Amino acid sequence: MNQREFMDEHNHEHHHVQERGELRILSARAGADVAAEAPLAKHALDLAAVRGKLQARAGKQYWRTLEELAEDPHFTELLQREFPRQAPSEWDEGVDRRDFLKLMAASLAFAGLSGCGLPPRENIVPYVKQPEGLVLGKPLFFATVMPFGADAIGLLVESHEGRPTKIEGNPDHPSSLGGTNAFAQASVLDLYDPDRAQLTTNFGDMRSWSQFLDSAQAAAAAIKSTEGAGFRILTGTITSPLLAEEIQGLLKLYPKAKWHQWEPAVSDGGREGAKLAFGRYLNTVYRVEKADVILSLDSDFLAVGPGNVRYMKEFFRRRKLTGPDSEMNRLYVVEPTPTVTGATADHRLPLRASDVELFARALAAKLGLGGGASLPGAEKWIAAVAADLQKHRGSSLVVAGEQQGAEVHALAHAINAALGNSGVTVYQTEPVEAQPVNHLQSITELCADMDAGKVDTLIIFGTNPIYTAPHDFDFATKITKVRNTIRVSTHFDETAEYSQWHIAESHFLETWGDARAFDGTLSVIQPLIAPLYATHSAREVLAAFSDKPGVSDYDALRDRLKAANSGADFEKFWRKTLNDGVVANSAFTPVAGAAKFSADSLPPAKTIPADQLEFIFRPDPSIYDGRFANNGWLQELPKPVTKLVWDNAALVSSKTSEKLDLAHKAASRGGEHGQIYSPVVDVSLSNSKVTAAAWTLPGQADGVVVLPLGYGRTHAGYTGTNRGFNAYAVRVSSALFTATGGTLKKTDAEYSLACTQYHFNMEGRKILASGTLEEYKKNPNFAHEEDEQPDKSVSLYKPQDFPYAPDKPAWAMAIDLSSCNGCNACVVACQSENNIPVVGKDQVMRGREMHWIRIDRYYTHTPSETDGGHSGDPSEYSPALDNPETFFQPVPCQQCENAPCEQVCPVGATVHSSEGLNDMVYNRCIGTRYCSNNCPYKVRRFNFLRFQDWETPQFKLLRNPEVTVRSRGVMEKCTYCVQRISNVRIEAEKQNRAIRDGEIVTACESACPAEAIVFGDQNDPNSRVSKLKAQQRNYTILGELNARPRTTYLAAVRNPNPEMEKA
Amino acid sequence: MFLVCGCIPESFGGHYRVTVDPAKLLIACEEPASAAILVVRGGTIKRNELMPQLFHRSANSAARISILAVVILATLGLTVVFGGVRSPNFTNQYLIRNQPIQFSHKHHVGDDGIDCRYCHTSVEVSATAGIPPTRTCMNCHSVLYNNVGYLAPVRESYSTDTSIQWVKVHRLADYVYFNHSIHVNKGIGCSTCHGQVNQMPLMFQANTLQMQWCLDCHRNPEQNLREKKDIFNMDWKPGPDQAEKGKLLAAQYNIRGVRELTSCSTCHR
Amino acid sequence: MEHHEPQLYGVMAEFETANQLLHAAEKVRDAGYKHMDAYAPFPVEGLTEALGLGRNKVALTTLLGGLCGGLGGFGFEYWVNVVSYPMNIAGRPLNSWPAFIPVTFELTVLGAALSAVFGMIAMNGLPRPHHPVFNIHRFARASTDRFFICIEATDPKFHLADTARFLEGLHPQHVTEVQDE
Amino acid sequence: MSVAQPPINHPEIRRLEPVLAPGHTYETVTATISDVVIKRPLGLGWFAGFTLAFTFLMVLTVAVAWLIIKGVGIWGINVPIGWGFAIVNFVWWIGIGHAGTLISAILFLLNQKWRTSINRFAEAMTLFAVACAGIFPLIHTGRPWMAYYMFPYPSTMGIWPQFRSPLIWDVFAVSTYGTVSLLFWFVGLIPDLATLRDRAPHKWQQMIFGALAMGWRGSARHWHRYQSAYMLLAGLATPLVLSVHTVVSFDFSIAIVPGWHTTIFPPYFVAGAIYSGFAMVLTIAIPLRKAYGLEDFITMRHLENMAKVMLATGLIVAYGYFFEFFMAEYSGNKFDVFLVDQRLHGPYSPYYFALILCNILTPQLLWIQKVRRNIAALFVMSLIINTGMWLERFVIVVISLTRDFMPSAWGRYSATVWDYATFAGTLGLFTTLLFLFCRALPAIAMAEMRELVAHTSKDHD
Repeated sequence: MNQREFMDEHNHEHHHVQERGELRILSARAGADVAAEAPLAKHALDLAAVRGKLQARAGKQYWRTLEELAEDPHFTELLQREFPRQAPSEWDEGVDRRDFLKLMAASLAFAGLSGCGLPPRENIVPYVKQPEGLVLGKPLFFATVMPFGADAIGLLVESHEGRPTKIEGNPDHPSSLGGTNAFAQASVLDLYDPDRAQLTTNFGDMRSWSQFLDSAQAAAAAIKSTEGAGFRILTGTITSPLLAEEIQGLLKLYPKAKWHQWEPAVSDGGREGAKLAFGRYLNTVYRVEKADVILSLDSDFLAVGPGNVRYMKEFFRRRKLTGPDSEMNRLYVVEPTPTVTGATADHRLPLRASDVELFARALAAKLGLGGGASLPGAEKWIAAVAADLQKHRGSSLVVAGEQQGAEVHALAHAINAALGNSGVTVYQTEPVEAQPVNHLQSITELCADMDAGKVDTLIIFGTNPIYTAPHDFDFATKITKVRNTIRVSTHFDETAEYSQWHIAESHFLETWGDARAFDGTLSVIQPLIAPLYATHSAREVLAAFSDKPGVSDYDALRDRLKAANSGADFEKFWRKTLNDGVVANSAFTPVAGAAKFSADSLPPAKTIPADQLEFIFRPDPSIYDGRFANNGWLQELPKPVTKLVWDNAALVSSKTSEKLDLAHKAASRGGEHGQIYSPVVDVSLSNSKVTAAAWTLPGQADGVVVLPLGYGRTHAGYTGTNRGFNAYAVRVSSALFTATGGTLKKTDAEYSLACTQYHFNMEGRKILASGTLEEYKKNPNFAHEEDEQPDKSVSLYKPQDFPYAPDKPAWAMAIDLSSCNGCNACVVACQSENNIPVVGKDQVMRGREMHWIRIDRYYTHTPSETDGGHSGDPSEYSPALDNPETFFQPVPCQQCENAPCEQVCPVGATVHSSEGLNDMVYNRCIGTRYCSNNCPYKVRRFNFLRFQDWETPQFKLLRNPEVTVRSRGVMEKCTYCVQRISNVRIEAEKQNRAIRDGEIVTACESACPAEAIVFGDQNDPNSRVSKLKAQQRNYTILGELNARPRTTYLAAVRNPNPEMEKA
Repeated sequence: MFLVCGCIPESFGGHYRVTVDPAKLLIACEEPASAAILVVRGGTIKRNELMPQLFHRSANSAARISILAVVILATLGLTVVFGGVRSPNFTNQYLIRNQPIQFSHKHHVGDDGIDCRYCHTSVEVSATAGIPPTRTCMNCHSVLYNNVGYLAPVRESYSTDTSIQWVKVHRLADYVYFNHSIHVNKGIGCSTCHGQVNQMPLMFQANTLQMQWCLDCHRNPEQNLREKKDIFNMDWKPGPDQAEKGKLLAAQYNIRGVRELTSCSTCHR
Repeated sequence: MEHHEPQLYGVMAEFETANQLLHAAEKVRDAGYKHMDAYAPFPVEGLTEALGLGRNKVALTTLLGGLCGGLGGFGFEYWVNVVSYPMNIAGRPLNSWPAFIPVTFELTVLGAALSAVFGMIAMNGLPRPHHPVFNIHRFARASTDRFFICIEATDPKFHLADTARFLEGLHPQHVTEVQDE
Repeated sequence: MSVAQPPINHPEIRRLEPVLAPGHTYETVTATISDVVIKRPLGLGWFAGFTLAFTFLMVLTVAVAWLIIKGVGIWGINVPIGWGFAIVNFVWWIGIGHAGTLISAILFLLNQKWRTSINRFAEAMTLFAVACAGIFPLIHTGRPWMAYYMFPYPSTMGIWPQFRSPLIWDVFAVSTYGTVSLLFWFVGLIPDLATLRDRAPHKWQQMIFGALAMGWRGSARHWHRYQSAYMLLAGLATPLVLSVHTVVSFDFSIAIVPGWHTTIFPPYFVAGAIYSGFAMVLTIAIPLRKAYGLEDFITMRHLENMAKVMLATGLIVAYGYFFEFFMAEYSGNKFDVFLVDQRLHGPYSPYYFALILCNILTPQLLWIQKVRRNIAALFVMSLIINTGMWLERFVIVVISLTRDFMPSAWGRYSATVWDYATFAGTLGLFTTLLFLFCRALPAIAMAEMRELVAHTSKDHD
């Protein structure tokens, strides 16, 4: 390994630091200067410690040390295999090295937790030159964006001494408005994923970056000679102008070169639909907040797809109720399988994916857009919807789903146009994709060329074709015909296996770059940390083939922006951009021209015979198309509707399940929340076969089988490899999203699935209150009918026995159930903020998941067991489950004033603070679990084993230093983010002022895109939380227990269409 | 008489051999009748066939002493344990650690009178007081003592851009979240916890840093409150009027009540 | 080991049955002897009265022990919860006396039981593994099936011969006089 | 006695059946009992039994070691079922530990002669059961090495145990109970130790027993204080023994979990304790009297009396079960109603029906005199009842937790191999101690037997 070059690399880096050394800081979330210096900070600070832990070996830069280490096979082996990954080893593996290591490490750790034994000798490692603006012990926030498909979510990233630890939404960014989603929240874990590729390799042998540069330049010469014939680039959807410019540059340089794109989970329907409607590719943007009536044609626009976070904000802002006189928007959803959007709907119609088009045609016909189609069985529904849409001309909105075909999108455009919504609730812009193409065509061409041996050099990044390409393309064999494949990816994945070169790609928190959001807004991606390993950005790789290689991303980006913003004081603009996280008013302007399109022009729709099963492919709600497969937080994140973790399953409707006898049953281990035995089915589809576990899903359209994408990966890493089944294996180019002619055969095998909530029935208890807007207007107090809540004044104790000073803050939380659609952002945010460990599938099956906030999913209109109705077991068939109303309820610690848990703790490890917090003191806890038994809400979580990973160095960087890392044998639970409370309180006290409302924001609250969670001081009558609690909808779960929770809920209110009720 | 006398030795003699009391013997002799009876029914008073006791007489005292010993040892043991965990051996109080550079606070603070905040810059704003970067040392030592041997590590650190690795002296457990700034801002001076640093040639931990010690102040902060100007004054000592002065300051700083200050989440998260 | 000067401890008579012992004891008492003791393999009903022994102090000790335990227990609980570290636990009053009762009760019993047993042992002058009566080898049966009565030399009325003769009059199995070796 | 001798087949005969077979003298009773300890050589049977028991004891040590290494996660517990076998076993053992003190104390106060020949080993059994029980509260904690936090000691943290928690009450109740039982047992032993001292053939035996006897010489004065102390202890132990299981029942009844939060618990826990206690006494007495020829001392009358006590307490327990249902339905509390319904229809109903069979139905056979007087039947019955009482605790602890307030958080419990190993291990500990006891100390109180001889002889003359 040539070390000089690495030194050069480093000096290069260093050089930027110097030249920006003098810049002043603008605000708390200061600009790039600090950001770029942070790396130095972390080299000096954390990694030194990490290295120390790794082994006593002095070095300068982490990655340089790593290079040295990498040559030591033992160490590589250690780093790759021995260290536990996010999921801990199961207990029944026998005593291995790590158990003894645990024994020792544990004793140390416990010295920490228990306060017994002498403290180990610790070193203080100060900076050599402390970065400007960095105050030790104070986190800094930097604005950046996370590129995702045809969107980029604006983020503020919390950094502790140069370690990004927590993702927050950027209020100034149009795609976030302060909210985030689970993917964004979990992205910080990807940064520290120990399975990330750490160096450049050629056929698996380690190469230095310079060696790659040399070979690239050599290749470039050859390519030039052929004008780039045989030079291909395959990417995912790209919205980054910088990256696009680089590619375009190459295409200019090599005229015969080609750029292909492949995004597996999104259909071309959107693009082609726009083409049908407007004659060319256009980007569609919704103004959800302006819509009174929304119809979703199989669109999960609240959870995935461009702008989902923004749309969620806007959508739920229209559903906030301040009193009986306030109004709500209305959402109709037509979909084959329940999504969070569907679960939020006021009216939901389960239809087979193929029937959604029929529905659209029928609706269009009803609205007089020609094409006399009709959908038997749904006329009433369609009539009601049509009427409602008509009634709200100009304030209604029809949204077509990402997985639906061009026709549906075109019809949606047409209907919107016809209803006069265009320009009001929806508008078109130039595509945000740098180069919109038909992805299917694009990859088909590539495969053809590869097969014909026309491809000589292939660069692949941003997509994983070996895993995701339609299996009829047989990408794997064809790629072998390419002489030189360069794979750029964060992990050494399936595609990397088939590539000559693998360039370890930098995480977006490590690189400079840019990206456009769903509405075209341009944002700068600024790094929070220098690359942890010898990684590089895709742009650098492309540049390596250009005529001016080695230009750093930083320079390239600044040059590009300079060019784009000539004239204005660039440095000022630059700092403002970095500070705000967006390039001011860079959003695309709406393009004129309504849809010139009539339903008549459509070819007759192809219909599927009712007796045939329809197989549909959908991105997994947790790990999307597989790109997050190695992210433990997302793997262990209960999927919003099914509540499954660590696996995907072939989802079938209750009827189908009954027909094919696919009922699953709770195991005696964990049971209702834990291990579920589900029958294994053979899916034979398009001349291919895959074996999957079946899962009966209430609310699924009959005859539909959902095959979630993203699982069954073979090279994802320790966490993601060989989980679930690979749906891509039965996915062919002719039927990318909807396939028929397949069969589902039950085998006698059984498979264990981990499910965190099996029972969906409230058993007639006062847990989740819900009603319709009508009911609410009639009786605003409906949530308190048959309330058994005892009067607060009724108590054996004298009032002065309750020591809550009225002039001091009393922390409380209100959760508006009307606004929760179970999107899971809060769950991951909490996990990230509070150092919550991942426990692995086996432990979840034992009922030991650790999430401090869980989201309970309930189906209503299923009478409880006591009144002889449904038992609450989803595998039992009941007509009530064909299309149940679904509700979500986030349950953090309820912070009861009369906390049942406190009374029974023998050591006083959980007691009340003066501000009414139910404090949990880990270091006092001895783990009797009595508190958990006595907690009626079961929000306490116990470290049954050593779930925390104390060895893996990367995770040490990930952790939030503000929160104790719990170890084995200790109870833990939600603390209302007491660390945030303390920090704000301290600042306020220093300024001798009261804490302002909204100054303290809990992790879940700040992550929630729906603003469903509100935290504050209930002693302050003007606080948001007090106002919410003052509403009549406000109620407490199981109030009759008189635990007096500080966390209360606002009854869910839906706004169904009275006409529809009649229908 | 003779008979009587005669029979004395055989029937009594041996018998009285050991303990014979002439007086009693005389009495016995004087009463031939009784003696006769004794003789006639001789042997009914059995000679005491001596059998050795299972335990020697000393066993009695031994038993009592051993009981006493157990009691004493138990008390002693407990005293040692509970005293021990409070002793410097356990708390590392007064323990001087071997540092890469024998930095003297006495010299810098006491003699040169450098303000604490010159090095510990973040003490007023952040949880951590902050250990100065090498650059801070070099501010002076690029000029002063810029070639003395014992400062070589500093220069080396600066030139090679590697941190000086100090050994931690004041170590709180990981689950304790102490915040310097709030204490300094609310009238608790450095020396209250760190002792008179200006008289420490080498740094050591002046207090136990045990929870009990923290509570002593959190339950009664008045005893340690000082005016703003004295916060960084190493020689400050509570005056005779501290009691009422403390109350005034507490009001002025509006220190939170004991209940707030002794809530678990004040220090633990 | 120092040689111990042997002295007379008393005269001891051995009986076959508890009733004989009982009657003997009454006679001894009536004869005005004070310093005497009876030995039996089990508690013989009425023997105490027969020997004219007064009431013992075990009950009193037990009472005191119980009081200390109980008061101490509750006092401690009160101090911990109200004085030492008052904390709001489950919104209950600091002095949740009903919750303190079980521990108070247990400590009462513990205190009483300990003082009863150890009081009894102490007042009996135990442990005392060495004792003059063990000098008589027949005394080994005192723990099985023989009953003894012993008039001690310290008794003002003690006169070896007379006492011996007196005991003889009670028709014992044997009369032995006991040396304190 | 003046009453005419009734005909031999007259039922009165049974009433007159002696608690001690006729013809025994002080010497014979003493010899029979003490010889087991000081003369009789260790038989093959004893070795076989002891080895088996000891093997199980080793299983316990392994199970506990693994527990310390890995954590309580090796058990089947989870959220919501935070307590599993550990607490079930704890309650079961404590319950068994009730018979001894009860027999010694309460029957003593009631002046029941038949207690005499069973109280000694019943007390021993109590101690060993409490020892087994005591293990669990310690090891079931997540951090056993921190368990000392539960004791009030002057910590450097300035904090104390939380006296509102039933677990702390447990700490005091169980330790007090252990201590008092030990004292009671030892006080009873003192005269017997003296006897052994005086009868032991070997010097070393004499020395050991002599040291333990503390120089007891059967002085009338000593007997006087001894009896007062013993009587007082009995008086103290009686409320204590009742309080212990009451406190244990508080662990549940203080909590709000449906199925735990009921006022019927204290009485019916105590009854259950006595129930299982007597069952265990029978389980031990029957083989013991056979093995060491103690039929003369542990007579049919004893066995039958114990059977009667079991029948009585069994009925109290049945009453308790009934009232759990009645109160639930009567109160109409939806959680309680649901819970009792779960016991019948829930996933764990088989356990509940097994419990009813073992604890309520089978023991009704004891109404039949033939069964009461059939040793084999009694032995089997005692085993069935022990099982039943274990199941009762399982039903209470586990079923109540599986389905409490939040249906979304419902779970199920299945024990792992380590749960079973730990339980079997404590059985090993218990039996090991018993085996050692019956050869190291007199299994029957000799002094009291002699007293009995005196009395019976009085009756006869």
